[in-house]
Amino acid sequence: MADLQVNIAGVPLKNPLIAASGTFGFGREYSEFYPLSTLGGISCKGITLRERPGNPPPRIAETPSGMLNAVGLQNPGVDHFIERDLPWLKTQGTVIIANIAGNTPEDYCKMAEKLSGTDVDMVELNISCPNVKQGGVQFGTSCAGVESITAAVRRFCKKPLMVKLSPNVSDIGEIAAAAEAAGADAISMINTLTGMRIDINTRRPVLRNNTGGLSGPALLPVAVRMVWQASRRVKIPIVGMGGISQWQDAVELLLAGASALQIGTAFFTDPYAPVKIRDGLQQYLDRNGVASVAELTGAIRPW
Amino acid sequence: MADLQVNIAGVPLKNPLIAASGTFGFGREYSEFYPLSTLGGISCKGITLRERPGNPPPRIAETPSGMLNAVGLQNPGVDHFIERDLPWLKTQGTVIIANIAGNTPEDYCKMAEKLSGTDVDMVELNISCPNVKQGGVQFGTSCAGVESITAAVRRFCKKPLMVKLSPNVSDIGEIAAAAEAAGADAISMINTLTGMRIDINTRRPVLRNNTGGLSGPALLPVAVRMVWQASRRVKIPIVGMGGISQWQDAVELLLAGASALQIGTAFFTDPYAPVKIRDGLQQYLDRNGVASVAELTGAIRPW
Amino acid sequence: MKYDTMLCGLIRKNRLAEDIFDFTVEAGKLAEAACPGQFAHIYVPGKTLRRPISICEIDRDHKTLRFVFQVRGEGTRLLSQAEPGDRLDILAPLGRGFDLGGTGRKAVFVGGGIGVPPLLEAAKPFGENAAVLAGFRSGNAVILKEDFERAGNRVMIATDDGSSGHHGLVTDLLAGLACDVIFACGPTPMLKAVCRAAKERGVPCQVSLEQRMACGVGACLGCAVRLRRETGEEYYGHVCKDGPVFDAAQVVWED
Amino acid sequence: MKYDTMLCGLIRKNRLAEDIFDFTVEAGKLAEAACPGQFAHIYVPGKTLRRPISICEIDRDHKTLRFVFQVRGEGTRLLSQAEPGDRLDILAPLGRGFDLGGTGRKAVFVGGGIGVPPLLEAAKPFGENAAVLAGFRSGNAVILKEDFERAGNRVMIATDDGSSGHHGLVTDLLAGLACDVIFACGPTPMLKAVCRAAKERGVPCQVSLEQRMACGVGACLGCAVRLRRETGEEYYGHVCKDGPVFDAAQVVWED
Ligand SMILES: Cc1cc2nc3c(=O)[nH]c(=O)nc-3n(C[C@H](O)[C@H](O)[C@H](O)COP(=O)(O)OP(=O)(O)OC[C@H]3O[C@@H](n4cnc5c(N)ncnc54)[C@H](O)[C@@H]3O)c2cc1C
Ligand SMILES: Cc1cc2nc3c(=O)[nH]c(=O)nc-3n(C[C@H](O)[C@H](O)[C@H](O)COP(=O)(O)OP(=O)(O)OC[C@H]3O[C@@H](n4cnc5c(N)ncnc54)[C@H](O)[C@@H]3O)c2cc1C
Ligand SMILES: Cc1cc2nc3c(=O)[nH]c(=O)nc-3n(C[C@H](O)[C@H](O)[C@H](O)COP(=O)(O)O)c2cc1C
Ligand SMILES: Cc1cc2nc3c(=O)[nH]c(=O)nc-3n(C[C@H](O)[C@H](O)[C@H](O)COP(=O)(O)O)c2cc1C
Ligand code: FES
Ligand code: FES
Repeated sequence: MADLQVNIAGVPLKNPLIAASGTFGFGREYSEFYPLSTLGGISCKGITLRERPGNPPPRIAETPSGMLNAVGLQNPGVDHFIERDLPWLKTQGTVIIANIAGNTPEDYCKMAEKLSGTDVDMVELNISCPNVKQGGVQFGTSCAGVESITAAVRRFCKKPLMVKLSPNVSDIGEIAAAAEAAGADAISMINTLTGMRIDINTRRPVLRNNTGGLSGPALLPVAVRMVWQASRRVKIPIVGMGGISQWQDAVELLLAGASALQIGTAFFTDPYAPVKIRDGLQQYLDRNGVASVAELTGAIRPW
Repeated sequence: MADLQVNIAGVPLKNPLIAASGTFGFGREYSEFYPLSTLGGISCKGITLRERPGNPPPRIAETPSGMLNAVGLQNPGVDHFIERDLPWLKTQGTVIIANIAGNTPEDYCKMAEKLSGTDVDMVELNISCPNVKQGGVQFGTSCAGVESITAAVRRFCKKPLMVKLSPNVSDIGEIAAAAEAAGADAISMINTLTGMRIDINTRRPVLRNNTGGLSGPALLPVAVRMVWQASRRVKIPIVGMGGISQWQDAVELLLAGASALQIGTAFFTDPYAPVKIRDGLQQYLDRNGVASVAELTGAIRPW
Repeated sequence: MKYDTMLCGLIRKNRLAEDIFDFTVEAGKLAEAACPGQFAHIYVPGKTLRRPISICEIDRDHKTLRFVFQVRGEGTRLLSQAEPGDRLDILAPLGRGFDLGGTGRKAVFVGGGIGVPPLLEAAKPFGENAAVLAGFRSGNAVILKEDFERAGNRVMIATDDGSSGHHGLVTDLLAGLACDVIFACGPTPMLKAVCRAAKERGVPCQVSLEQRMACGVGACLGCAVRLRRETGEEYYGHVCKDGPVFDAAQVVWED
Repeated sequence: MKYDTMLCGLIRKNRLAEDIFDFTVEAGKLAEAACPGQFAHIYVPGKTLRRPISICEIDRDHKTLRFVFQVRGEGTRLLSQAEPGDRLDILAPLGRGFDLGGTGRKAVFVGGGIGVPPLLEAAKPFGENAAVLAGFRSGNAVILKEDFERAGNRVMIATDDGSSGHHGLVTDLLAGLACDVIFACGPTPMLKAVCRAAKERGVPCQVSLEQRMACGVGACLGCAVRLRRETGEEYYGHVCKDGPVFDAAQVVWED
């Protein structure tokens, strides 16, 4: 049997499949389906320094082979996470990643500092959330922004630091390089692409936030392209995501350069998606005589 | 019966449905299905100063609710277009738009000059083709690039000038404003978003060009969002496109701010798509007592 | 088991009205676990998001669930094309259903259009203690009348065009109807009116709400609904986990 | 009419091998216009791109077309689920088929696997003047043998595993076979070998090629194939419009 273990910035994962931030809450709901130890890791719902109510509804819209969300980072705040969610999560036998978002660099730094004192396994810097007015994506769409926020947080973060990139940029390679230069231990990509739907009867945007983030299969070709472009610019590991819904998609992102993967929207279509993807991946490796999933990383043969 | 006529930069179109550049060749193939006068206009296959062989195959890949192409601007060159294609096209009873692409600003200017001496109805500046090595998209992803190329061509172009924007940018509103400031008479958007697929058996990118442009329904929410963002920044008309496959999609893009539409990938799914979309639009207007399709433009009621 | 997915065989399919379909599926343990007012999240091939549909009836003996749904868009249209023998991928039972309390109380069930089916399983145990007020566009849109009657409920119909029952709003029928508790499901304006009436009379009222959903289980925080705590503080709860049935006093009506 | 779309009723469906399906559809004017070697572009619900499938047989009397296809991916898998009575959205007839020339000549048809079906309609008029060399993985993958024989063609089978006919390459069967013209369809290595053989013998050879397609009619320039003009100059032609059948001498084999 091929080895599914991977290592991201010193953190060993039993398999490369991580639940994507915001699609898996803090794990409790999906633990009804299977032990969370089935997963390589969990990236928790994006947390902020203080509790956030989130955006007014509707927050969800469907699109061809995808969906939009504008949840707006509804979350109970970092302290609540550390006290109430993390202890339970840490008993689940999987790697726990804290996904943090802030309005200001100071917010990010304070959270990183607080989390450094916990037994969270990794910190994921969400500088790419398109659904909040302040902060979020504004840091993520310029090299200078990415570099400064990453460098700032780096100083406070004693945990492996993963920077999550936005796809709403012209040159993702450049952005990835900026994150690496500023001290990121890993990159995760891609967050959602900003989109919009309009109800043609009411002439209102379907989402109360007007725009939202596109995720799901529609995004896959963009994710594959961006992971490939980024992987040619950085040496740090890339955690790939965006539209993975079947094991074949997972293989594509690995070949493009990802060392591990996050699964998001696929949970909504099928709560068992990561289990099926893990099994499919295992069989693919075995069938092709690949000893370890890590061998797929970047094994694309570009023309 | 509601009025389907629209006017783009002084050019009257009998209906807002234009065939998108590159998906309709120079019209001959689709004229087997219905008279080309069925369409409001035709944006011809992108032409360059000199003949181009295009990229090696494969040039096409499928993606969830979309496709990638990397045709690479195969075309017979502007002179051939003017001598062999345009005369026939001009007898078809529809508006003819020349879509031009260049390696250098000089190329663009020369073509604009040549076309100014013909009876083409409009020039569409393709500064956003992601599938060619030189030129193309590089002009389209920065404000400075868009502004300089638009201003340069403007001086040589005696025809209404439409600038076609790339979605591979962080802030489309800013790019649209740059095109307007530099003298564009209209904007068309969006071109394809760069994507990639990998054959997991050969580990080769499906496209020989490695990456290609994503089009089709998957793109619709991005197009709606971008048209909306651009329409809030410019006064010149916007020709919207990206993923329109049914009349409802057309209504969304009009509400978002488009004055006319282009249909591309939908031809491949159904050659009769524009006829069905036109009829659906007509019925929607009549059913809702809207006197003219122009009333839909920008009639979104954002939250 | 709280909830799970299952491939459920479609065993009966009926068309109750022009655009309203009635499905009964073999649901095994999902049927055993289900309570009135809960819902199912149904996979539609080709769609990224499942479609939430309330459980209309639960047959614990035969381990079946019944769903009655209206074709509103592409997803429900595709769903309506399923045929007996096909298998539906169903995630259920989800959410918090009706808190029925003592069925010796006089209960009024108010349903509007496709809001009527979610009330059936809840009304049944009340037998003749339940008055079911059901509003529809017109007489040919009336559904489930006999089903409620078979359970002993007293059914009163209202239609917008007067072609069946009372000519007017279903909430008109509330006037002068004594009751200890109200259960309601239907369009927002109707629910608002019902809540107002309940408040005036000082009777408890439970309403079943709708919101666009992604996960259906409480993980994505997509299906937000504005709620009020007893302290008066407002916050966003979630239809799929905290509801779909809410105490009317909790709900902050947004527009 | 050159080509058009039509909703074609599926009237016969057979499974010829594990993963090979045989569809006959009512195609009206499309069948009347079709020539051997042309193809159809078939819409698959839910897919953005149609799937190109060669016309295997044309029945002008009954106005039907026959397609034989292999399940290779998601699109052909979905297509294989169509049942008699369903209607397929077909765009046809497309491209340039075989230029048969005089059917009194000795013709050899060389097909590999799913490259065999496109040869049937072309081989029929040659009757006993046609030798059909058909290669397959193994005996249980052999298809259409009787169909060619019914037309009077002489059929020789080769299989990779020797479980039927010649144990080896189908092109081995060319050795010592006199002929005036060769028609071939199959995997690229086979086509290359056939072209080489044809060139050595100085006989004309036509090959049917595949390429990923979008429009299918010549508008999008997606299905490029490298060709050589008589002047030696190379350029990209298009499988859907200039082909799918090309004169072997024109084709520049890329890898
Ligand atoms: C808890 C709950 C119970 C429901 N019970 C029933 C029922 O028993 N019978 C019934 O006919 N309908 C019921 N609905 C409404 C039903 O979910 C929608 O009509 C259906 O999702 C529409 O899908 P569509 O693809 O046809 O429409 P589309 O408009 O194409 O759907 C697009 C997206 O919007 C969502 N959506 C659209 N309308 C609604 C809505 N009213 N509520 C929630 N999501 C929506 C869809 O789920 C999908 O994600 C219920 C909704 C909820 C939340
Ligand atoms: C002119 C022509 C005639 C053909 N005739 C036949 C036939 O008679 N019988 C038969 O079984 N097959 C035939 N093919 C091949 C057939 O088109 C592909 O097997 C089919 O498109 C695969 O689709 P899929 O969705 O199953 O595979 P996927 O791999 O999921 O398809 C993904 C995309 O790639 C395209 N694609 C994949 N493989 C091919 C291929 N070999 N050729 C062209 N496009 C491809 C698909 O059309 C689709 O756009 C023909 C191809 C061409 C070009
Ligand atoms: C409902 C929803 C909520 C999300 N919330 C967050 C979040 O809080 N933090 C974050 O970094 N990404 C968030 N994301 C983005 C996902 O983590 C992921 O990057 C994106 O959905 C693409 O992956 P997918 O196509 O597999 O869903 C959210 C996505 C969805 C659909
Ligand atoms: C095969 C193909 C070729 C294209 N060629 C061109 C081109 O030459 N010039 C151009 O401006 N856009 C070109 N485009 C982009 C389309 O004009 C259009 O912007 C894009 O496809 C989005 O619209 P759609 O989703 O309706 O196809 C091409 C698109 C496709 C699919
Ligand atoms: S739908 Fe995900 S929380 Fe309710
Ligand atoms: S598929 Fe469009 S040119 Fe051949």
